[in-house]
Amino acid sequence: MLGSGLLQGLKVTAKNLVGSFHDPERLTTLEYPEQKAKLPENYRNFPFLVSENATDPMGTLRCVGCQICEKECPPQCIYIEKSKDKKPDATGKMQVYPVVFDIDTSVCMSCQICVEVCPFEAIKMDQVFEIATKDRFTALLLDRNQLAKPNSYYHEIHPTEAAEVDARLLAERKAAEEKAKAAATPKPAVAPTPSPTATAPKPPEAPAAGGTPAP
Amino acid sequence: MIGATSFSPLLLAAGAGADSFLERLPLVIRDTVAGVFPAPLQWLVGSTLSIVAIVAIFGGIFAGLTLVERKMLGRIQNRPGPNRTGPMGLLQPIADGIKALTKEDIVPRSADHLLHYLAPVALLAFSILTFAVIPFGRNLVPLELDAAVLYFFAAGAASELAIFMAGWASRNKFSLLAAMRALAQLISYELPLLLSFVPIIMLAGTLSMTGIIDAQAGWQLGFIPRWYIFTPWGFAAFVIFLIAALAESNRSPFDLPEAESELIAGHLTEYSGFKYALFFMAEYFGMIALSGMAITLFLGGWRAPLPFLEFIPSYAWFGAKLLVLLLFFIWIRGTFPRLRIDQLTRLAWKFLVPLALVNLGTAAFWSLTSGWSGALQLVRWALTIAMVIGPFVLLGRGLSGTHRPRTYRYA
Amino acid sequence: MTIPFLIIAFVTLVPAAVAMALRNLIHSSLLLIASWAGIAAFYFWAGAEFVAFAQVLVYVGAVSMIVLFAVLLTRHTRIDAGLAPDSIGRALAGLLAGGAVFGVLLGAVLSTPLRVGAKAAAQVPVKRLGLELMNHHTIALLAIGILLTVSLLGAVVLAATDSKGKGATP
Amino acid sequence: MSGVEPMFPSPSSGAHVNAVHDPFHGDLLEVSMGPHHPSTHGVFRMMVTLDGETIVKLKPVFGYLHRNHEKLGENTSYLGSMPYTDRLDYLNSMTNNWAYALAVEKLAGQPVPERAEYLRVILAELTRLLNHVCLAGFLLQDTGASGTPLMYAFREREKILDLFESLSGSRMMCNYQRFGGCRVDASPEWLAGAQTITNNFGRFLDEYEELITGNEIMMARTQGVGALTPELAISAGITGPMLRATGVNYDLRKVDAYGVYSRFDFRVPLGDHGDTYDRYMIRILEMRESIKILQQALPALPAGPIMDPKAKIRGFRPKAGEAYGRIEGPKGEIGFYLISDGSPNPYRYRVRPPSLVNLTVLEDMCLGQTIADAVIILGSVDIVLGEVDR
Amino acid sequence: MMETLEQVRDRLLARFPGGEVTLIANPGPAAQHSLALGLNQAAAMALFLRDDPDLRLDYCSNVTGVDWPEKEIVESTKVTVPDPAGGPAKVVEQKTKRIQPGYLEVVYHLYSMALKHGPVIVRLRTGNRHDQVTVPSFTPVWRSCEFQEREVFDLFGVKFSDHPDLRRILMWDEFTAHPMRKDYVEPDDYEWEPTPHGTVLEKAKAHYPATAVAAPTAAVGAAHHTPAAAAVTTAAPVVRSDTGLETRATPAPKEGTP
Repeated sequence: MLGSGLLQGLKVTAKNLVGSFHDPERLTTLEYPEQKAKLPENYRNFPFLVSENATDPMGTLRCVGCQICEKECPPQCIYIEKSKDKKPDATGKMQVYPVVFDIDTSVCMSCQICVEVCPFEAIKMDQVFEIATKDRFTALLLDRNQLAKPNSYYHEIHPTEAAEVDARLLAERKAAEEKAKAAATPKPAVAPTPSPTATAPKPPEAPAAGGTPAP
Repeated sequence: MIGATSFSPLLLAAGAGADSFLERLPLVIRDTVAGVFPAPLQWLVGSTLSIVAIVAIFGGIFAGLTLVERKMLGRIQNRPGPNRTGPMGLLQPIADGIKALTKEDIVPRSADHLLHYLAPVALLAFSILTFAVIPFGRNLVPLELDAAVLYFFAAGAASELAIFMAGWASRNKFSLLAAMRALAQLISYELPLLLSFVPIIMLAGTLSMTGIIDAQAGWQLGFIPRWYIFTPWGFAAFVIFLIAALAESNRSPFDLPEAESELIAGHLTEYSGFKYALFFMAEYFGMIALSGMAITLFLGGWRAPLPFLEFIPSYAWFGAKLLVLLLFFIWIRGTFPRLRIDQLTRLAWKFLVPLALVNLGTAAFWSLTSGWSGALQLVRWALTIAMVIGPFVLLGRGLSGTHRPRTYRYA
Repeated sequence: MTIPFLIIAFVTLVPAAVAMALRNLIHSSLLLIASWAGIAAFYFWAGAEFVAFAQVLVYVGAVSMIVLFAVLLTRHTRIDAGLAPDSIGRALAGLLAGGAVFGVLLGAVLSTPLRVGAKAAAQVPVKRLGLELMNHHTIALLAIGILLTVSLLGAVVLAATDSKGKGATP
Repeated sequence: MSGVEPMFPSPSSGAHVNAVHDPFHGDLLEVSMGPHHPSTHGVFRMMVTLDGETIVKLKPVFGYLHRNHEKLGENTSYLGSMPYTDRLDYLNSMTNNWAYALAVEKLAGQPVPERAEYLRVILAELTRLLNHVCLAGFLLQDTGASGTPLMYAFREREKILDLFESLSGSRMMCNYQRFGGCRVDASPEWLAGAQTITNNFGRFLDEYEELITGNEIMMARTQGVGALTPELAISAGITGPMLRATGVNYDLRKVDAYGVYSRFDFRVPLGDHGDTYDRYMIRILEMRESIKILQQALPALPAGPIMDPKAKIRGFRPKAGEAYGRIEGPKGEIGFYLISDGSPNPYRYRVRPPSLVNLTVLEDMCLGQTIADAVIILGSVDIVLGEVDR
Repeated sequence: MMETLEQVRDRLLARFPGGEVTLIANPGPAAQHSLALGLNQAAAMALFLRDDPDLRLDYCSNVTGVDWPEKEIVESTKVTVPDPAGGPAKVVEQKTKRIQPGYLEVVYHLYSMALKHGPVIVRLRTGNRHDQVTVPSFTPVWRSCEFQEREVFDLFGVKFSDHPDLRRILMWDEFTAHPMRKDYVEPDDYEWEPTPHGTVLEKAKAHYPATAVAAPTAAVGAAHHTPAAAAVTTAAPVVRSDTGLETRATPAPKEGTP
């Protein structure tokens, strides 16, 4: 019959109209400023630099300025200048640190390749998305101080991932300690003792010496 | 609302609740206001009072309607609709009004300035003129005309002129295309609109609105009101009238003149600011007027549907029926896609006009056989229903042609 | 001669005159439609409501569309055809023709016995109008009906052949 | 050069005609629809020459979103181009990633573990659901239904996008596949979420079909509009649902049987008339087939690594050579043709865009139709300008 | 299923004695070898590939342009040089420098929808990279090449004879260069982005006269920058002031554009 398809259509819209008053499935709007959406744990926005603790962020940056992320970043939005001198990092090993570490958030597309290629777990993806500014140039160029956030914050936003990273760092520091202890003890005994074959750590490895990461 | 010049006492005695205080309220207001002025001016004051009342009340209904439409469309689409301005979005119409007023009114340099300015004014004028004859309540008949129905459609017919002026004056390709489409659509739907209520004139025997409403007085079998919609030919005429009314007021399946997806905003492309709001208001006034007409012709005007509900004042019934019809218009807008211009005109000429003509025959048969009673009554009903359904199915098959949901093979 | 009659006469005649003078065809056709509305107002003033509504419905509603379409289909919406230089002969011919028509009209108006000052015509209800038409003037009514249907069918046939005649798309 | 007589000449070649007075039709009106037009799905322009309402000539003009994606590919490493493939057809980032990963794996002969193959099939079918739901919504929006079908479609699409966000971190820019596997493993909660969404999707489709498919106005507006013959479709290289709507049985998931598609049984719907209604219905039926695949793949997801242990993230240098990898994307065959000369950057990085090739026959379909049909025909071709302009 | 590429080449040679068909090996693991067709009979050969009952390659999936610029190939060949003093023949490395002439190449990937078999890859090579750049168009044979060949013409500059509508498809018509060629130099006055690396900054500074940099016009309020970031971007907003934008050299409109 000619009108039957039209009547079916009217029935569906009527069902949705009535449904929107009682069935949550049929009223899906989230009124943003009052109700905030619960972000999934893997959500990623712009990167941030991980520092061991919150008290002295610049001092305990994990980043050693190896510039791997600068080379690998597709839109080339990271800019690093290394320091001339060295300073002890979390494990006591003397490491170079970045004097200038800029990320141009107007160019960065938060693709997290820098997180993937960073061997020191120094850069992670943040979950802050309310970062609109009026200034078009300098406010979008985040420098070292604006990027650094403590490891505790990292545990807040990515709990499971942070736990894995800390476990791995701890294991590596323990392995490096044994190697350092093993290398230190045989000095008095001349006979060369077979150095314990530590598992092949990741290439530029920082031997751990104390300084357990703040929980 | 009570400037009725020839105030016939017949009206007063008709309904039981006729003399309740609320019923006579409009008359009391008119007499008190007119009483202040000297005698010769009283008629003039009465008329201006009814004009002011119509424009105020229906301006308010227009504002409310824009909000109701957006909220109902929102709810159909699983979203709450405007709720930021005012408690439940109630101040949204005011916000829209202010926005329309403050928006810059851009007139393209190559436009025909005089016509560009006149188009919205003419369209709004003609659509407000049609409110002069609609009986809103027992004592709320603005103008008692003998040929009121003809006046209504005469005033409505000139709106095509205004839309053409808008389309032509904007000097814009899309507006020109839209003006051509609008003319084709309005002219081809004028015929089914007029033809659909001719049987009612035939049965009611008069062209005046109050006459038609009186013809629909009384109840069958105690509780079914004697409205024309409850007769088979009346229902068919009502459906044709609604489809044609949708097309006349450029509403949903027929909003071709301002089809967003093809002609951007059609003949309204070059309008902005308050002129655009005027076009918008004219469209809504047209829709309200046509629904008022449908109520008067088919749903018994301001009559109560059940005898024991007589105590509710008549204009409340008119408002309720108006609300139901307007919600139905919005419901249709939320559901159907748009027709193409040639399908639209084919629907008018090959489907609605023949159906309306056949409906004339059915109504004639219905009025001739009004004398039958008892068993013949059933035969009469059956025959009329057959005379309505038959052509509908035949013409329907011709119209839909090869359009049928298809089955698909799988590889 | 009451004031409303003068106003209506003014509303009818002036747009017609201005329409002739304008260059823009669309403007002049709209003014023509305005003068038709003036005629409808005249019927209203004379008390013949039914005829006034019919006039508005038919002329302002439908015939105006035909006029506008005719103007659109002929491509020049502005009269840009050069006017021939005005010579005495053409002016004389114009005056002569105008004078002759005016003479005939004036004669007809003066010869008919107008009862000036008669009381306003009674309000004729539409029902009596309808009965009058169907009893005494049925033949005329049916003739007009047939004429209109024939013209409608003619238009449909013309339109149909036109689309078939379009033949091969480019 | 021997002039070969073309079997399917392109209808009215040459630049667009300006409004001329045609003796038979009278004035032709040349209208430019776009690049700023409400229904061109992005920055796309159609120079349409009209006789009244029927279209006499239609020249698509695009290139407004051209970023020279392929030159970028040549100046960035293989891994660096992966996030850029999200921006090709920005509605289906997972299938773009998979096509690029497949091509690079073919170039370097890189094996992929079982679990990753299953994950890729699951995510590709979810993306197909996304894309077809989007099309169904936009097509109805073009025919004039004021937003209602589009909102129902987007309500379902959001659920799937939330799945992608909780897995890869971003709703539409997933950057999820790597050469030799996937980046993040799917947690059990994620799999449970995917299972419920797949089960409910069938109910949504039934309600959607009840609203649209039987609708007389929709049938009148789309049946017989923009018909395409199978021979022209094959010669013009049309792929995807648009091709299958003309009745040609060519679905890369069956033809190439890449990934682990050969382990699932699903059917390929075929149309008969190749018009807009068929293209719409084929996509609805393909959604039902994708649900069937998902319901087979989700429980059968094997345990194991999601990344081939020997796959290198940095310093990835495939041996010199070339490879062309292609998959059945929601819009058609999306392929990547890579020539490598042993350096970390590809020597030539070419994307085979289904949207651009499907546009070749836009003019053939639109000739003789009205301007309202041209809008729907463009909608049913389902183009995304990111992919057309690259 | 499908005959090997060698069989196809032999049948082509048999069918078109005048034409040249050479097999190009693909060293990579994908092992997708290709056929290079001579330009004189290419269109006829393509027709044969499409209509041959065994092949029926009726679907041209992908048309790609590749730019091979002049390359200096250094071959070190081991040559045994007899020692004039009669000693043992010494094996000496001889480096012969050879300039391989550059050419533009168009690669077609052909599939068969009827018989559902895999790619036959066909390559057409132009004479050189500047004047002999004409190649027979395959659009009359497969309609799918129409837009893709226009793109190769637009981005590489390969002219296709017999193409129905050879115009630029992505760039605007007045654009003269071919961006995908290896030796394409992008104009340095395009919309300038203050990327921190400043590589673009140096190029832009070199473009603008030194005076513009020295006297920082206050258009963008350069004064209040924090010193830390200033080192990198101070010059940026100055150069990027509104006047900077105006000097962007829009491509000069040619008289009498077609």
